[in-house]
Order: sequence, then C-alpha cells, then structure tokens
Amino acid sequence: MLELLSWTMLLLPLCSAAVIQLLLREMADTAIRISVGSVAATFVIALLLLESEDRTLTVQWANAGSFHIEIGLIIDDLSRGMMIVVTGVGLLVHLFSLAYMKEDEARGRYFAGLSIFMFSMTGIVLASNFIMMFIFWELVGFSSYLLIGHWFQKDSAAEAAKKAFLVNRIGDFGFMIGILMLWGILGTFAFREMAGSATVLVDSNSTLTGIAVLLVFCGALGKSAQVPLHVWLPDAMEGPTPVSALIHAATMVAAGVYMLFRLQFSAGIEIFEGFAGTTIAWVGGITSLLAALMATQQDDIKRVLAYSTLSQLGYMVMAVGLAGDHSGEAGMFHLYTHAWFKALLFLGSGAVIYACHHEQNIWKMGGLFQRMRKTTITFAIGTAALMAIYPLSGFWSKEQILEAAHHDQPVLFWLAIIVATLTPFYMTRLFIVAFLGKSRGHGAQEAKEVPPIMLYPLFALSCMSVIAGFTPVAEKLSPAFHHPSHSFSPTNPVFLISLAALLIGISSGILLYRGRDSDPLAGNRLFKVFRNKFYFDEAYLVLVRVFQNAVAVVVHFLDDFVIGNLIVGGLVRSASGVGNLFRKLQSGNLQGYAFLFGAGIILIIYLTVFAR
Amino acid sequence: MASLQEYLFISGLLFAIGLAGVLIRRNIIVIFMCLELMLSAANLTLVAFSRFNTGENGLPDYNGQVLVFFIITVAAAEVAVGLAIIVALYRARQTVDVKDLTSMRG
Amino acid sequence: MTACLVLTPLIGVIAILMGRDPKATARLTTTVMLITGILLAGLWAMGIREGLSMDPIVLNKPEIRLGLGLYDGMSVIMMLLSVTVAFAAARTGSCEKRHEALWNISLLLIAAGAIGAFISTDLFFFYAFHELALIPTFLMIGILGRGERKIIAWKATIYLAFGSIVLLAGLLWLVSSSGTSSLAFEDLLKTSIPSEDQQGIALFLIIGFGTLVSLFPFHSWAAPTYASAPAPISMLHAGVLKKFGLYGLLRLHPLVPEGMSHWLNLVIVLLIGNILWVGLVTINQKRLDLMLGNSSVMHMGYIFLAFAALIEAGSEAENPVAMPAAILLMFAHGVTIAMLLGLTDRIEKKTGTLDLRNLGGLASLTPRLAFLFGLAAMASIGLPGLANFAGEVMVFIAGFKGWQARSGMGSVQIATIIALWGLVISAVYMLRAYRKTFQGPKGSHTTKAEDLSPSERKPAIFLAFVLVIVGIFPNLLLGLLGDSGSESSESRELQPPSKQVLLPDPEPKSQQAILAN
Amino acid sequence: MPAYWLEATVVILGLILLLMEAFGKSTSRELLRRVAIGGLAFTLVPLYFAVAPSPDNAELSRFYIYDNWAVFFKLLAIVATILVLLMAYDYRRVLNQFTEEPGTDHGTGEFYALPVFACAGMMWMASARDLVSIFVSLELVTITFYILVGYMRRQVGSLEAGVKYLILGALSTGFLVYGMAWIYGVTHTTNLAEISIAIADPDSGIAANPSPLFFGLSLMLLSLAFKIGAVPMHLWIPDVYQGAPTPITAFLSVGSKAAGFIVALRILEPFFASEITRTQTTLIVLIMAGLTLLLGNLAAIAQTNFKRLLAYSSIAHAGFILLAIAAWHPGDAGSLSTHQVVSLYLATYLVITLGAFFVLVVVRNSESSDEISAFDGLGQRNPSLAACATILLSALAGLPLTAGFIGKFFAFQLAISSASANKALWLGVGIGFIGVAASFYYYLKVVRAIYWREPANEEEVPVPQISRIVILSLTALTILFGFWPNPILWVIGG
Repeated sequence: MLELLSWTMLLLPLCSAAVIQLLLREMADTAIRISVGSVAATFVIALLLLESEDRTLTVQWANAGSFHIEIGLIIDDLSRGMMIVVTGVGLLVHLFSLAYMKEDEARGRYFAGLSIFMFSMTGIVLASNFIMMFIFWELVGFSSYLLIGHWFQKDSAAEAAKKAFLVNRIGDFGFMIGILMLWGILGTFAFREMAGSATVLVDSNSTLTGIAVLLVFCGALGKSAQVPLHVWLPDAMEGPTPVSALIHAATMVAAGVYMLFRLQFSAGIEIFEGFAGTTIAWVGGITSLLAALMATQQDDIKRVLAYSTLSQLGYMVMAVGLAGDHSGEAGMFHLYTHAWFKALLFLGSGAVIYACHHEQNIWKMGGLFQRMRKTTITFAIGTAALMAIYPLSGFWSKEQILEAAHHDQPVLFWLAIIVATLTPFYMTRLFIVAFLGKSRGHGAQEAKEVPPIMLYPLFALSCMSVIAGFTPVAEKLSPAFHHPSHSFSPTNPVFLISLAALLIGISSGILLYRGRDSDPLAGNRLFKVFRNKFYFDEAYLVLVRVFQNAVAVVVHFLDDFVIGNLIVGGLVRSASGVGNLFRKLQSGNLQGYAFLFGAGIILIIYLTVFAR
Repeated sequence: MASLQEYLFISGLLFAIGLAGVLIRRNIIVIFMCLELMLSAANLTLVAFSRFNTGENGLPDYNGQVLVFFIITVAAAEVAVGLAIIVALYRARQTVDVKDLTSMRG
Repeated sequence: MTACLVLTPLIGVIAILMGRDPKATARLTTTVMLITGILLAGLWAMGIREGLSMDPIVLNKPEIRLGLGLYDGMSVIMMLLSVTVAFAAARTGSCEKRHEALWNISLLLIAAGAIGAFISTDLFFFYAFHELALIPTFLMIGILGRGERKIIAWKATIYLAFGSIVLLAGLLWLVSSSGTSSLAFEDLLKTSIPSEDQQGIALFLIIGFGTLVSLFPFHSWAAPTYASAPAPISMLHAGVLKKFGLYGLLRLHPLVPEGMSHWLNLVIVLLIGNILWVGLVTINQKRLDLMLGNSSVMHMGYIFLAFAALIEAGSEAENPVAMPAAILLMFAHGVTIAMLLGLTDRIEKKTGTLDLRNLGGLASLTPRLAFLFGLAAMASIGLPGLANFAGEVMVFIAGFKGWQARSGMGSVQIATIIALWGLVISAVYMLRAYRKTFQGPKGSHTTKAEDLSPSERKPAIFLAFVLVIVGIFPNLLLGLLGDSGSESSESRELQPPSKQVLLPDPEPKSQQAILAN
Repeated sequence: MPAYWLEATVVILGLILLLMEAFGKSTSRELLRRVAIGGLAFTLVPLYFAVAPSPDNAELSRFYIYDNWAVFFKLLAIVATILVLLMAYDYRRVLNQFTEEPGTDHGTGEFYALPVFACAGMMWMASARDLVSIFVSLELVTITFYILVGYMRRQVGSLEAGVKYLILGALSTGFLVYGMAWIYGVTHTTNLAEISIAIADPDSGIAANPSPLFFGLSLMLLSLAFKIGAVPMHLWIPDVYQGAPTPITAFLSVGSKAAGFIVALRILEPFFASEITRTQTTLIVLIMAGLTLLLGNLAAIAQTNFKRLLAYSSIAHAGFILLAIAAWHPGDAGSLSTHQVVSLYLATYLVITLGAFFVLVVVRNSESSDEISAFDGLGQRNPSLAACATILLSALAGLPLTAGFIGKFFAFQLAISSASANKALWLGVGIGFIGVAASFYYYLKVVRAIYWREPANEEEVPVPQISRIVILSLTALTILFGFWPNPILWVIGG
C-alpha cells in the first residue's frame, strides 16, 4: 500500500501533464481540473504518508552489465516534511491559478507545466540517489523554463526563461562533477549507503572531499540562486505570479538547500567540516546580504520579493554550510516556514497585481488597504512572518539560524544581523508604499477585492505562516525538525540583538517612507548601485560577449579558414595542381614523349645499377 | 679477334646513335630508320653474346642467333606496316614532320 | 533469414526501377521500411540470429562470407535505429515528380547500406555496405540540395571517400597483421595482433572511422552536408550512417586494445575539439540548419568520450558502462537529430527561410511544430526523460568509472569535466535557436505560416515517441545488449533491492565481495 | 588436344576472315563479324579441354607453357576480343565515316579480322615462356594494333594516334630487344626457367656482378611498361586512346594490357624469387607503381574528354596492379598470391571497362562527341543507361559492392601485408590511397554530368540491341562480382 501510494504520488502529476499535453490541447478547462485534481490527490497522499515508517523503494532504470542506475523513493522524516510543503503550497497555488489564469488562452499549457513541475519536485524530494536527484533537478529546471516563458511572445519573458535555464546549467555543470567525484569517494550514488563510507576516506582525502562537496554545492548555487549565479531569479519574475510563488519562492529554489541537507543528512556532517562548509556558509551569508541590499531599491513588487527570497535562501544555505550541531536542521526549518509565508507574499502580490490590472510598480500603487482589506491583512501577516516578528513562524526558524551562526561563526552572525535589519526595512518600505497612503496609479485607484477563490489560498497560507513555527506543528510537518537545545528565553543575547535589528529596520523604514511619492534614496550613489543590482548583469554581459561570443567568432573563423580552407582546400588544390603539372608533360609532341621515355629509362638504370 | 667488350661498345654506340636520331630528327621516316638502327644494335649485341658464349663443344650458343632471325623478320613486318601508316599520314596531312602531330595533348 | 533485412530495401530499389507508376514509389518506400522493421522484430522475437554456418562463402581465400546476422545487442540496436530513422525519413520531405524515383531509390540504398553494415558479421561486408550510401548522397545533394549544393556535394563525397580509404588501410593492416584466413568477426576475435602493429592499426582506424563520424579536425564536411542535403538524406546520414564509424570503433576495439590505449590522449584531445571547438562554432551559426549540423558534430564528442573511457579501461569487463553508454547515446542522438532535421525542413517549407534573423514567434502560429521541435531540442541538450539524457549520464559515469578517489584526475576524467561544460554550450546554442525561431515577436518571414498537417506530423511524432519511451525506460534497449546484465540480475534477486551497490572500484574482486555481503 | 592448337585455330580463323574479305564477292560485314565471333566463341570449348603439351615435346614445351594463368589469360583475351567485335558492330556508323569510302562499309573488312590476329597474339603471350616467343607474340599484337589504331584513315586524330603508337611502340621494341640481348648475354639462355636457375645461383658470376643483369632487366621491364601503360612509358596512352577508334581503345586497355601483365608476371617471377635480384626488382616496380598511381589519378582530375579520362584511368589501374606486383607474394593458405590478385583485378577491370566503353559508344553514336559534356542530362534522357553508367563508373572508382572494389581491396591488402617486410611499400600504399580519393572525383565528374546537368535536348538516347544486352549483362556482372568474386577465383584455380 505504502509502495503504491508513494509511486502514485510521484507519477500522478506526470500522467496529468501527459494527458493534458497529448489529449486535451483543445479542452483547457478539463485540463485544469485534471491538474488540480492530481495535485490535491498528491497532497492527500503526502498527509497519509506522514504516519508511515521509513522505507526506500527502488527499481532499476538503466543497466549496463553489472552496473545499474536506479530510480528510487526514499521515505523518511526529511522527505515527508518536504512533501507536505511541496504539495501543500502546490495545491494552494493551483487553486489560486484557477482564478489568476482564467483569461489566459494558453492556460492548458500553463497547468501542464505546473503538473510537470509538481512531478519533478516530488522526484527531487523523494530521490533515493544522486543520479535520480540530478534527473529531477534538470526536470524542475525545465519546468521552470516552461513556466517563466509562459508568455513567450514577450521578448523579456523568452529571454528570462533562457537565462534561467542557462544559469542553472552552469550550476549543474559543477553539480554533476561533484556527484561523480563523490561517487568515486563514497563508492555509491545512493543516499542510504553513504553513511559511514565517508568516515573512512574523509581524513586522507579531506581536500578532495571538500572539492567534491563544493562542486555539488554548485548545483545549489544555481538552483537556489546564490551569488554569483543568482542573476536568473529576479528575471524569472517574468513568469505568471503564482509560478513565482510556487517555484521561485517556496519550493524549487529551496531544492538546493534540501539537496545540501540531504547530503549532510546521509553522508554525515563530517564531509562539510573544513573549508567546504565554511565556503558554503560564506556564500550563503554574502548572498543574503547582497540580496537584501538590492531589495531595498527595487520598485517592482515581485522583484522586491524575489530579492527577499534570495536573501532568505542565503540564510538557509549559510545554516547548512555552518555544519554546526543542528544548524542544518535550522536551515531546513527556515525553508519550511519560509515556504509558507513567501508563497503567501507572492500570491498576495499576485492578487494585488491582478487587482491593479497587471501593474507591478509599487510607486504606482498605494492605498490598497482601503480597497482590498482582506488581501492586505494576509499580506501583512506574511510580511510580519518574514520580518520574524514574535511569535510568527519566521521568528522561530530565523532565531534558530542566528543561534547557530552565533555559535559557530560570529562574523557570519553579525552579517546575518545586518540582513535581519535590512529585511524589516525593505518590507516596511514595500508595505507602506504599496498598501498605505494614497493611490498613485490608475490601476490602484480601480482596484477592488479579488474573488474568493484567490482569497482562500491566502487565508490558508496566512494561517500556516502564523502557526507553522510552533513546536507541535513543526514537529509534525517540518522536515527533519530538531527541538532547540534550550527553550526560548527573552534574555538570550541573540534574541535581544535580533530584536534590536528588527526595531531599527522597521522604524527606519517607517521614517523614510511614510507619505512618500517617490524613493528618497534614489539619488544616492550607493543606493544606485543597489538599484542596479551591483551591476552583476552588466558584468555577465561583458563576460559572455568576450569569452563566449568573441571566442566563438574567432573559432568559427579558424574552423572555416584554417581547417576548411587552408588545410582541406589546400590539399585539394595541391592535388589538382600536381595533376596539371603532369598534364603539362603530356605535350602531344612525339619526341617529347620519346625523350621522357629515355629519361625514365636512364633514371631507372641509374637507380638499379649505379646507385645500388 | 675483337673482344666481347668491343662488340658491346660498338653495339651500344649504335643503339645510342639510333636513340639520338629518334630524339633529334624531325622527319618521321628518318625517325623510323633510326628505330631500325636500334634494332640492329640489339641484333649485334645478341650475335656477339652468342659468339662468345661458347658451350662445352666449343660451338656458339645458337639461341641468341635464333632470336636475331626473329627480330629481323619482325622488323621487316614492322617497317611494312609503319611505312604504310606514314604514307597514309602524308596523304592526309601533306607532312611527315613530328612537330605537326600535336592535335591531342594534355 | 537475416539477410532479408538488407534484401528488402534492395528489392524495393528494384521494384522502383521496374515500376512505371511514380506515385506509388513513396508509398512503396514506406512500406519497405515498415516490412523491414516488422522483419527485425519478428526475427528477434523468434530468436533467429543466423550463425556463421549458413552464410554463403563469396571468396575462399581469404575466407569471406556474406555473413549477415544479428551479431549481438549492439547490432540489433543499430538496426533498430536504422529502421526507425529510415521509416521516419521515408515519410519526410518531397520533391518534384521527375526526381521521385531517384529520391526513393537513394533513400532505400542509404538505408540498405546502413543496415547491411550494422548486421554484417564479416569485416569485408561490414566495410563494403557502408559505402553503398556514397553515390546516392552525392546525387541527392547535387540535384536537390540547398545552398551551395554542388560544392558541398563534392566536399562531402571526397571527404567521406578519403575517410573510407584510410579506414580501409587500417582494416587491411588489421587483417594481414592478424594472419587470419577468415574475415568473420568471430574468427578475427580469436587472433591476436602483435602489439607493434596495433599502434598503427589503431591510428588508421581512429582517423578513418573518425572522419566518417566527423571527429575533429576531420569534421568540416559534416555540418554543410546535413544543412544542404534534402531532409530524408540528412536524417539518414546524421542519424544513422554517421554512427557506423562509432559502431566500428566499438566493434573493433577488442582487436587492438593496446594500440587504442596508445592513442588515448589523442582521442581525448580530438573529442575535446569536437565538444569545445565545434561547440563554439555552433554558437556562432546564423542559420538553423547549419546550427543543427554543427551540433550533431559536437555531440559526437560525447560518444567518443564513452569510447575513450572504454580505451582507458582496456576492455568491456573493466568498464561495463562505457559500451552501453556509447550505444545508447548513439541511438538517442540518431533519433533526435533525425527529428530535428526533419522538422527544420518543415520550417523552411513553411516560412521559406532558415536564417535565424528572419524567424521568430513561430510558436503562436504553429504550436504543434513548436512543441515537437522543442521536444527534440530539449532531447538534444539532455533533458531527462528523453533518450539522450540516459545516454549522456551514462557516458559521464563511464568517464569517472576509472577514477580512483586517491589518484589525481586522469585524462578521461578531465575530458568528462570538459564535456560537462559542453552541456552548457549546447544549451546556449539550442535555446538561442529555439528562442529566435519560435519565441519572441514575429520575424520578417513568419508573419504567416501553417501548422503541421497530420501527415507531416506523423514521422516526428513517431520519433518523439521513441525518444520518450527510450528516455523513460532505457533498459528496453540496454536489455538487448548482453548477457552480463541478465546474469547479474539473477544473482541480485537474492538480495534486497536497496542493497545494490554502485561501486567504481576497478577491482572486480572487491566489487563481488561487496555484492556478496 | 594440345593447347598450342588453340592459337593455331585462332590464326586460321583470322586467315579465313581475311580470305573471305578479299575474295568473297560482296561478303557482308555482318557475316564477317558473325564468323569471327562464332569462331572465337567456339574456341572456348577446346580451351576447356586443352591439355599442356607433353614434356617429351621438348622443342615446344621449351617455348610454351600451359598452366592456370595461361588458361585464364587466354580466356580473358578471347572474351575481350568477342566483346570488342560486338562493340565494333555498334561503332560501324562512326567507322564508316572515316574509312576509304565515307558512308559505306567498304574497306572495313579487316577491322573485324585483325582483332582476331591480335587475340591469337595475346593468347600466345599468355603461354610464352621464352624470350623469343615472348618477343614474337608481343610483336604480333603490337603490329596488329599499329594498323587498328590508325584504321580511320580519313580522320586526323586516328592517324596521328597511329603514328604515335607506331614510333613509340617501335622505340619500346628497341629497348625490349636490347634488354633481352643483355639478359641473354648474362644468363646464356633465353628460356625463363633456365634464367630462373641461372640468377638464383649465389655462386655464379651473376651474383658477383649483377649490374649487366639489372641493366637488361630495367630495359625489358620498361618496355613492358609500355604495354601495360605504366610510368614512364605511359605517355602514348592518352593520345592514342583518344585518337583510336573506340573499340580499339577498349581492346588496348583490356586485352593488350592484360597480356602485358601476364608477360610481366612471367618475366618477373624468377627475379622476385632470387635473393640477388629481389630488392632491385621490387625497387623498380615500386617506383613505377608509385609514379603511375600518382600521375594517372592526378592528371585525370582536369580531363574533359571521356575517352581521355578513361585513358588516364587505365594508367591509374595499371598502377594499382603494379602495386600488387611490387608486393610480391607467392600466396599461402590464408591469402591470395600476386598472380591471383593481378588476375582478379584484370578480370574485374575487363568487365567494368568494357561496360564503360560500350556506354561511350552508345553516347558517341547519339551525340557525335566523346566529351564528358555529351553525357549531360543522361539521367533524364535514358534513366536505365544512366543507372548502368553510374554503376560502372562507381566500379571504376572502386566503390565497394562492385567488382571494382575487389581488385583494389586485394591489391592493397597484398601491399599492406608485405609492407611489414618492406617499409617502402607504405609509400606506395599512401600514394594509392591518394589516388583512390582523387579517382572518386574524376569518375563522379561524369556522374555529375549525367544527373546534375540539364540535357541539351530531351530526346531519348537510343541504345542498339547488342549494346543494350551487353551493357546490362556487364553491369550485372559488375555487381555480381562485387558480392561474389569467387567464380573468378575458381577459374584461376585459387
């Protein structure tokens, strides 16, 4: 039964996508029902599985002699919790999309894409070995490509989709090398068999192992959009907003964190000790800081949220990289809470955008609180959770991460505190500018409350944002939840520092942005750098132009000219040239022929008789 | 009696003269005659070898001389056919100069 | 019986020559390929593979037999590939009435040549059948090609002839050096070739087969040829015929393992040339057909990588992944590139151009075409669930199979890493092309275009179906490959499935020991 | 029946034909041709039953050898002559234009009789084992060809070809006899078997100073190179082939060449067998082979006249055969001997080349031109003829699964397997491979004309009945031998 359920959970969305794509192209509404039905079913299964025992199910996928690649499902604490997040958020996003995409002509394709995504994400979560994880890793990238490029007629959407895919490919380049190296080091792809096998080798090969882990981390770098491969995520906001909520906030981008933690969980924390873990933690920390800085100057509501997502992902990666006693678990805990409130925020922003006739600039919004109270309240709850206000879910998980950082890497702790100051700052900015004050744009003035089918998911998510962090709930639902070693106390210095950060962030936000019609910091040079995302995109553009396009032009020229023209063409020309030379000998003159006869004979006689 | 070397030298000279004639002269009939000269040089060589390759009984080895007879006969046939062709050429082209025979080349 | 597989297309040729009705030729071609496919399935199902004893001797000394048989799984898979692509090719493209007979005859001849080469059990016919395609290709490009068809036809023909000749030198040297009196593979495998000869033979084989596979730097014929040739011809060429070179290298490797390993680093440099150099050339292409042609050249590098892994290991037993990986990828690439080239031809028919600057936004006009092309494009850049991915991932595993964690990276491992970067390159050009053709606003030539009609769709859907099936269940193909798999599957039944260990351990003993625990 | 009656029969046949022509009042050419072909075909029967002359008949068996090779090359000569006579019939319209009374067939009677004499000469060459008989039979063939080449007296090209052939042929005869004289002088004998013994003796004076022997050998080999069309004696070939009547060109390129090769094999055999002479002999042959391959193939690239192209092709093929001879190999259980390879090559070459010449005759009749451009659009004007032409041309290029591949395959195999002993052979092999690549180009040039080019007019090219049957059967044989070369080996006795 368990087996059947697990496989159903994996394959149902695939069947749904296949049916929609192959059979129901013309019947969009049936297609939507199938898609929503399948995700609802998987959510139910995920709930059912919560009570099951740990199992690993495998089938052989590709055999080569004595060698096998397997497809397997691993059912344990980690994957069960992750499945709740994935299918739970997924279900709500599907429901939200029902209304959000109602007018879209290609909604059949959209829901097929969502189904493929659900399938791939389930695959990542349940993957029992690295090869299978890589398979689904690529597939989520693909479904993300499809969904970002949903409105492919727009140049910007098509470019964004391409960029997302390519940047992820770069990450996967390292990921695959890492997988292969780890295979060499640990002797297996399967997570279940990694435990223990590492400890033997880790001492003698710690550098090698470290490199392998870092290469595997490259995959997370791409998928979880860490610096310097973060550039695709903000652009990915070109996709429909529910997609941003599901894929680019709650689930897929968290896959990198999940994968790292899965490795840590299976192979043992030891392989993260040393420079590998430190590097990962620092990358996470720097990402969270840079992203938070960039978020302070974004005007597009979705982009603010996107950078905020980057920043929070940086937190999680940092936590996993710290390789402290339970820092990884803290990261996963944050992943879990973040999924709910960030999905809430994105769907909320989707509702706002929907209401404002696809207006995304916050400076053209304003005063939405009067027009759409319910949405605003849910958005406020999400904002509060993201700011980590006690006792919302974000608070608990962020506190765990800060604890861990404080314990292991004080420098990173202070970095995280800066981020904890910036987060309330930009969220306050967002909230004040978009929801309070007076309406500044045409769309905002006409906005009205969204239909109930969009509101229900918001309510459900707000509910989760509030309660998900409490221990009884988290114990049940959070992947690999770990009780904090000491219970929360108001006198804990970490708490006090973070509280101060929160207050500074909120108050400076209120002070700066209350009643403003435009950004007071826009003229500042430093903030201009933030607004321009530290010129990452421009730098990459130069890099691509010089190192790829220019080299490609040169190589193409060499290929055509040297290989094609000089060498091959030269050989052909010399052959026909020699041929023409021979033809010259054929003068038609009898005596010329006789002379050559004689010359030939003398040559041969010389060679045989005299030069012997 | 002259030695074998002397015969061979003379016949070689004859052969060379014939070849030189073929290479130098322009008139096809003269060239043809020079060719016959080369055959004669070969005949002389054969006879010389035959004469100096005495067997156990002291007689010359007649194999070579047999070949000479055949060569003479064949040469006669060759001349007959050759002259006929050259005459036909003269009729058609009014020339027997090799310089004029270069319509096909390359 | 197995000879029928080759005879059927040849009989088709004769039927077309005899026939008077030009309309029927296209249908006849399709039917012939269908019959061949059914024959193959039937023969395989009945277990008829035809041993040596029944093959007619065509020459006594040295003994040459017209040996045609399903020699092993590799032959069967290549046969499947030939039949699949040929069937789709027969349904793709069209030409003027007066060339119809020639068109179909060429197609059948190329197919027959490929099939013959893949199922020959004798070195002589293995080589000879491959050349059957040369003249038809020359004619078809010259008469019906695109662009600078005449120059390209010459270039391809002379290049391929050159490659075949170098190959012939290698084969002849191999034969004379082995001292065999029979050219059957079975007998050749029994001989041993002195190692001082192996080096030279291996070099000739690498260059000869390499030219046929468009191994860098002998690749410059390939891309223009695929771009210029009429669709079915380029489908067969890029999809099937080109694989002959790789098939040959894999087939003959056991004869000259030492010689091959002497040239391991050369092979690696060349295959990196294929992946990086040609990859960059591909990025710079401005036309869809040339881009696909170059991409096909580039992807050969991956199959060569598997071959390099095989060379490094020395024998199939040492690296059981390499050979299946290469074969699977060959199959997958063949189907993919055939599908892409077929659809490209459709794009040209519908829009009148293949210049990427003039295309754009086709997806909204021709969603089916866009879907099928996108599927094939994704397959070619290794999307999981489609056949290429399975092959590629196995190639990479094969590349690292010989790596021991304690030693530094060997050249094969470095090549594997570079090949992985090649995946990025291929994603760049493929997505760029797809983006410029199907996405974004409409281009100058794409203001109106009709979607694929049902009959135009069928071949592509058929190929897509094959890609998906093999992609999801690669074992369907890999299962054909040999007995080693089935043996171990028996032994595995004794253990719980989760205990299966994937070990890169180069010592089979310890591997068995772990398996036994 | 002793074998030498065969030659006698053929000579008598020739005489009968001449007498019929001379004295029979208004004997039709048709009848002449039928008698000639019938007579030659009849000769095949005794060829099957003939036996070698008894060794007791010392005077004859000294001159005359009757072994497998003799049978095979006699067969080749007869078959080639029959096909040439058939071709001559379809060529008659062209021939009639340029003979005594243009437009009529007066003065063309000898055209059917003389090939029979040439055939007798070739058959004799196949059996000659003495320098004397070699010389005489060779001259019988050569002198007959002098007449045949210049047969079209009213055409300048034919006459010019005749004179060139005459002068250069006579020149090579001069070299031949001079060389023979020296060999005779050194070995004291004209019999090849005795020469073989003489030069194998390591203690004789020859071993001490082999220079005169090499001098004679070089001269003799080079004049044989004239017959087989090898560098440096190839120069006559393009001009003569182009000028001669097409059936005679075909006859030269298959019959005369094949006979030249069997003589060359017979003469070379003792020299390859002897330790003293092997190195030098290999050197001579190898140099000739390499240059011939290079020149024949590369000079053919730029040709525009089909007949001239075939001339260069004939040079190139001689090069491949010479390569097999340079890689002298007596044969063993697993591989063919040089004799067998050469025979195999020549047999397949005969089939293909004659087929190509038949196609040329058909096109020449229709287009009045030997240029490659005469083939333009043949694919549309006569698809079946075009298909046959394509197959034959591919076979000439050595495409596998045609007969043309078999010969090249074994020639190269021989060369490569001997290359381990003699590294210089690799050079020959390399040049050979360049040659094959080039040959694809120039043969396909004709295929290109046939299919790519548009025809000058839409009329169908008519194919006479005889040509149709012969072309079809030769094409069929080309394919058959490509798949199944064993029958040739049966005749050789492999």
